[in-house]
Amino acid sequence: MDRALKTLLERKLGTSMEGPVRLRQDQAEIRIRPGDLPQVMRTLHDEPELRFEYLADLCGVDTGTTFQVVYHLWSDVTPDWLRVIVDGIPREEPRLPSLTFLWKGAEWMEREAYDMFGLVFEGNRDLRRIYLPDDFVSFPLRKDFHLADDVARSPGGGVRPMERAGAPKDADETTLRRTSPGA
Amino acid sequence: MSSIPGLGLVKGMALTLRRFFQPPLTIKYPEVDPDIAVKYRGRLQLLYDEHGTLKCETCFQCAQACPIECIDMGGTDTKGRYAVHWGAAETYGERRVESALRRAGREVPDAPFAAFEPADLDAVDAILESHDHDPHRMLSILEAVQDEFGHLPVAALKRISHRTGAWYAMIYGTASYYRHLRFERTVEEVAVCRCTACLMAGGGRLAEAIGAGLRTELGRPTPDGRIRFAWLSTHPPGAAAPLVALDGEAQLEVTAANATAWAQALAGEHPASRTVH
Amino acid sequence: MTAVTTYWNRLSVPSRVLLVALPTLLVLGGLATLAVALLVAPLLDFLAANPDLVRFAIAATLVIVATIPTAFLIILLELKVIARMNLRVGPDRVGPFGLAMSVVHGLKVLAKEDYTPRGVDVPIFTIAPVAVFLATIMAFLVIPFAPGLVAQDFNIGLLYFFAIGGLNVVGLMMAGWASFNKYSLLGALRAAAQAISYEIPLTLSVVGVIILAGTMSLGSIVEQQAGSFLDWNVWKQPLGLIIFFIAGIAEANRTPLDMTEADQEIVAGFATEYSGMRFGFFFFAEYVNVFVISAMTAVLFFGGWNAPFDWPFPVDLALDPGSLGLGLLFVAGLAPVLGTVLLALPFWLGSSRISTLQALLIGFVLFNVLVVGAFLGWAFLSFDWVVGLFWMMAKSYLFVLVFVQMRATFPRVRVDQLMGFAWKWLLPASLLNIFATAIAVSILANR
Amino acid sequence: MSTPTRPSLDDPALSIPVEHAGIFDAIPLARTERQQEFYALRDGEMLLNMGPQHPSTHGVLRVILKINGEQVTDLDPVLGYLHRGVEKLCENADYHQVISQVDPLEYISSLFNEWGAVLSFEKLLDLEVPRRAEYIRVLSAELNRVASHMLYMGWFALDLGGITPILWSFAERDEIMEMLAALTGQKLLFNYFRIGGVNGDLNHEFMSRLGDWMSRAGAQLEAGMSLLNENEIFVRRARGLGVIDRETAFRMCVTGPNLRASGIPFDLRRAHPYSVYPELDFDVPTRSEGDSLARYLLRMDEVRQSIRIIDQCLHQMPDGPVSARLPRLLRPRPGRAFSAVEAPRGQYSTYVISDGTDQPFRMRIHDPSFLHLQLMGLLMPGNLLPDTMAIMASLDPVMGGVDK
Repeated sequence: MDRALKTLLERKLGTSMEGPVRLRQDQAEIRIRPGDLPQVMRTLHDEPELRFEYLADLCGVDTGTTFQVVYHLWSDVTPDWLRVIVDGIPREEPRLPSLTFLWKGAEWMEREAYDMFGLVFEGNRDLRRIYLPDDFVSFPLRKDFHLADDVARSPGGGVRPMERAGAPKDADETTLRRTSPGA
Repeated sequence: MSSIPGLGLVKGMALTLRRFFQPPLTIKYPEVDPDIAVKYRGRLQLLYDEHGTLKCETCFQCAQACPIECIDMGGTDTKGRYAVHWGAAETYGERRVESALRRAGREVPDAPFAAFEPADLDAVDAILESHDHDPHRMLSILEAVQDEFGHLPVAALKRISHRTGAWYAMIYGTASYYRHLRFERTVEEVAVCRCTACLMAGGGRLAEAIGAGLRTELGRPTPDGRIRFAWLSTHPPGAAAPLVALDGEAQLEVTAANATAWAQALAGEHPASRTVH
Repeated sequence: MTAVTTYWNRLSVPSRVLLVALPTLLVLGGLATLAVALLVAPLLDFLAANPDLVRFAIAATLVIVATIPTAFLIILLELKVIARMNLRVGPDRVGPFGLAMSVVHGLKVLAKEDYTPRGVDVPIFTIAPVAVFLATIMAFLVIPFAPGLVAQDFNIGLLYFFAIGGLNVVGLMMAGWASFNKYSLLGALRAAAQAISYEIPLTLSVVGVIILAGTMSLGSIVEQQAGSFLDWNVWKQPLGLIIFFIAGIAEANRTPLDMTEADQEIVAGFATEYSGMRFGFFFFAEYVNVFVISAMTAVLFFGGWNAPFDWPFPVDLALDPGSLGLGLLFVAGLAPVLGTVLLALPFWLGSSRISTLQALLIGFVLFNVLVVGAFLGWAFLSFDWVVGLFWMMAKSYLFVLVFVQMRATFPRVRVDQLMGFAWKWLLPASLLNIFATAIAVSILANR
Repeated sequence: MSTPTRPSLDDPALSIPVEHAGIFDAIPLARTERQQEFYALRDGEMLLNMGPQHPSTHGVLRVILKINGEQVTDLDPVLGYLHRGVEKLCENADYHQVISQVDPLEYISSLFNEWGAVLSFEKLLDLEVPRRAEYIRVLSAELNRVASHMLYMGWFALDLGGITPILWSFAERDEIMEMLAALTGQKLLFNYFRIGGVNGDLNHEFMSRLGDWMSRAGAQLEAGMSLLNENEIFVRRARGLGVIDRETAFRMCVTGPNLRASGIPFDLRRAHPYSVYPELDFDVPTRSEGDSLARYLLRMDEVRQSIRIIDQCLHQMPDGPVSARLPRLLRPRPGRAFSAVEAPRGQYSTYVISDGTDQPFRMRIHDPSFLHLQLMGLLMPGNLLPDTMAIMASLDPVMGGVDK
């Protein structure tokens, strides 16, 4: 835990953050709104006291109600990982700015997040499917996408009640082929 | 890289030439056993206890716990009735039945899979609908399906698995656990008593007449295999003679005169026949 | 009509065959007799008047037949030698020590489906392998294996060799263009570029040899290198040898200069779409080409059929089998039996695990080996051409082994480096070689 | 009797017109800006489809190359032929099962896949791992790193056309794999690390094999390397090929040996230490050139460092248990954990979210090969067709990890 980083972040980012900086083990976590993303990231990347020059990971998360995009950054000023959570991306219109202007390498990671969650990164000039075929219509890592034999995969819980997850009766035709808002 | 051009190439040639005279590292596998570590987990073998009995009691726990569902088991259930499988979800029956053995015209070791008959799946769907597709109510679903078809067709089991999301092998296990659920089509048994009293009262003639009606003889099933024709081993006390039993129930109206007609009716209009599509 | 049909239907199958075949055979036989009577005499006269033609026909046939074991042997060498350099065993299942592997390879390509993909230019696609194979075999024709053992000794043999060598690439271009595949096309274009680039240093590198020999007849070039190994051209033309060998690698499309079929880059180049025996032709041609380049290296720079040193123990085996008279019959009849038994005896006595029959079998095999060895030894001592053939083959296969080892050792050169090397280094070096040789020769001649 | 007739391919109803034969739709519907740019062919350019069944695309990768003669002007990798949806499968498996789910991701060095997963789970559970277990982890993982780098050397040479180094390096690698099989029980997908420790202590068979290998590893590796290191053809081809400079390296999120070959000493074992690496003495080798040759030579240096680490592990190995005591059914408190390990190819990281049940709510797996493959699009244009494979091999992507 690096408390100096906490004060530094509070000083530099100020009101862009939603809620406090959380420290746990070797990770520091901040939450921001989608609109603040480019500005926050630019500060983190360019500020000489911060120097978070290395983007370690970019991934989407489906909380069941909203989407998040989680960035992990590394800098040589702190022993901690910095986790930036872009929270509250609406399910109906999952749009947020792309980070390819800072890290060109984020392009494929954003493509992957689009492929798996349908998150639309505005400014990414190659936002298309990366793993799945182009004519695939659903987004498999969303929580409303169920594997066909989902219940069978939980030996600990025996037969896992499929209804709890709201499984569709005809899982292969209707619900899974949800058209994407972004496509 | 050396200063003399081509020296590196010559060195490389020298190195390969030297390796040419080294003994090769190849292990000539079928002749020479590879040196496999003691702890190696990849052996395909079942363990036997000190009495020479197979230790595996086909509990399927390992197959069920396998995270990538690659364990595929077969064995006999605890009552010795059915060969049971536990394997990768959905693939088992298809692989085993539809493509490999049956299509090759070879003998399928498990009777329930010897024939894959399409069943009227609308009925299954209706049953599932009335049970709300709930895998917890599997037993009553299976019972309803058996009431509908007279037995549990493989196609219906697959449909149930697909619609409820329950693992096919689990459904199979449930079905093979209960004695009253069966995978074969109903087989009825027509039996004639062979106690002295019955034989003296004309049991032999009665058996011949029934045999003619069923187009078979004692001890053999009918040509379509639906009805067995056998001797009854014990005469229940107090029953009439000669005694004819259908599935253990005495058929008092059968006499030597109407036996052939009765048997013909039995063979021709079997209750199971209407469920077969 | 019906009567004939009825009669026909009553016949069994063999009798039907006979009924058709007998009259046909009779008619054909008559015609053949007539043709022989009319045509053979003039034909024989014609052949007797042109013995060269007969000789050429026989030699060409022998050359075509000889390419097959050559290719098989080189493929086997490649499989086994590279395997050993990779610390592997290599093929060891077919035949003793896997020796029949390449033969089985040959049978395999024969048995495979000869597939013509959709969209190819069928005639050219079909002819291309033949063209490549033909060019290779035609180059084979001028190689002098031993004194007198050459299919055709032109006085412009060397020129012919280069001309035919250039024909190879035409076949590759045909294959690549007709295949309707981008990889094939790339391979063909590489083949064309590479062949044009490397033909020039290849040809120029031997100009020095021609200046020294004063002739382009390969037989004469070899004869001029007679004597000990100090008389070989390699001492006079070391640069020429290096250039010739490197350009020869490119000409034979071998690693590290095998741009045309670089499998990590363009799958199999021109041969991508080929299968079965058509692919087999390319395959054969490649290995025969390796042999041709090796043999040419031996001929031009390493004295061809000349022994590196004189045989130190002159043995004169004036063996005249006829002089033995009846004794010959005795030997011919009894020697096999006696030899087999005598050779079997130590095995039979030595090991109780070997049955009598097995011992006899071993004895028989050993006897045969001994007899063949003795015969070859006798031929080696008695005939000049056998000696010549031995040395020629020994030298050629030495270079084949070098080819094989290079394949095991080197990575591939990039295509632009390949072209740059040809034009920037090999060509100036070969020109330098020519000038140096010419100046040296003129100085030495004037002195 | 009429025999059933098979449909003939010459049937015009079934046949494809010749102009389409063998060619599927080469130019798809352009959806993005980048696709429009890529599929706009200028004069003299053509598209060449390389893979998924090409002799040297490292697994099933398809690359659409735009070439002008032999020169590659642009390229578009098409991924997903090996996509198995492991992240989704992990969300449906319990924490112990995840280890075997992630195992086959980057199959060349699968101990690191397990390590990434168990490290994040241990953070989630606030679990203390016994020191002996940590040492065993480091020991086996460094062995795996050596095996992986050996294979890299062979593949690189093979893609440049040399056929011998791959077999020599496989001989080395096989020795290590047999050794690890004695330790873990499997030869490729070890499934050895457990949450809170490892599965089974060091055994005599492993130790004796390791001792054999250590006694001659150094000399043997040097001998095998000399075939390539001094070879003019190899050096000339690899030098100056696919240069990554410092700026690009950071912008493209490059990690691992590929980053260190550009002169940046970023090694997670030092930059963000985990396990017992702070107690071990080793260097982080770097090279300044950033080209393929530097990437190759750097890995050879790393092998030497790994052997050093293995040696130290053997000497400092403490006594004690090899696994923490844990219940069979793990239900970590709701929370998030991120952990990264320095895999042979770079930063292999795992981000896991727990919702309090026995299964991860979200399991993110980040594989370095994925980003290194992306680099190809930057390095390739302007190079020649043969260098496609050379550059790709020098970046060392493993399609099992790329496609997840």
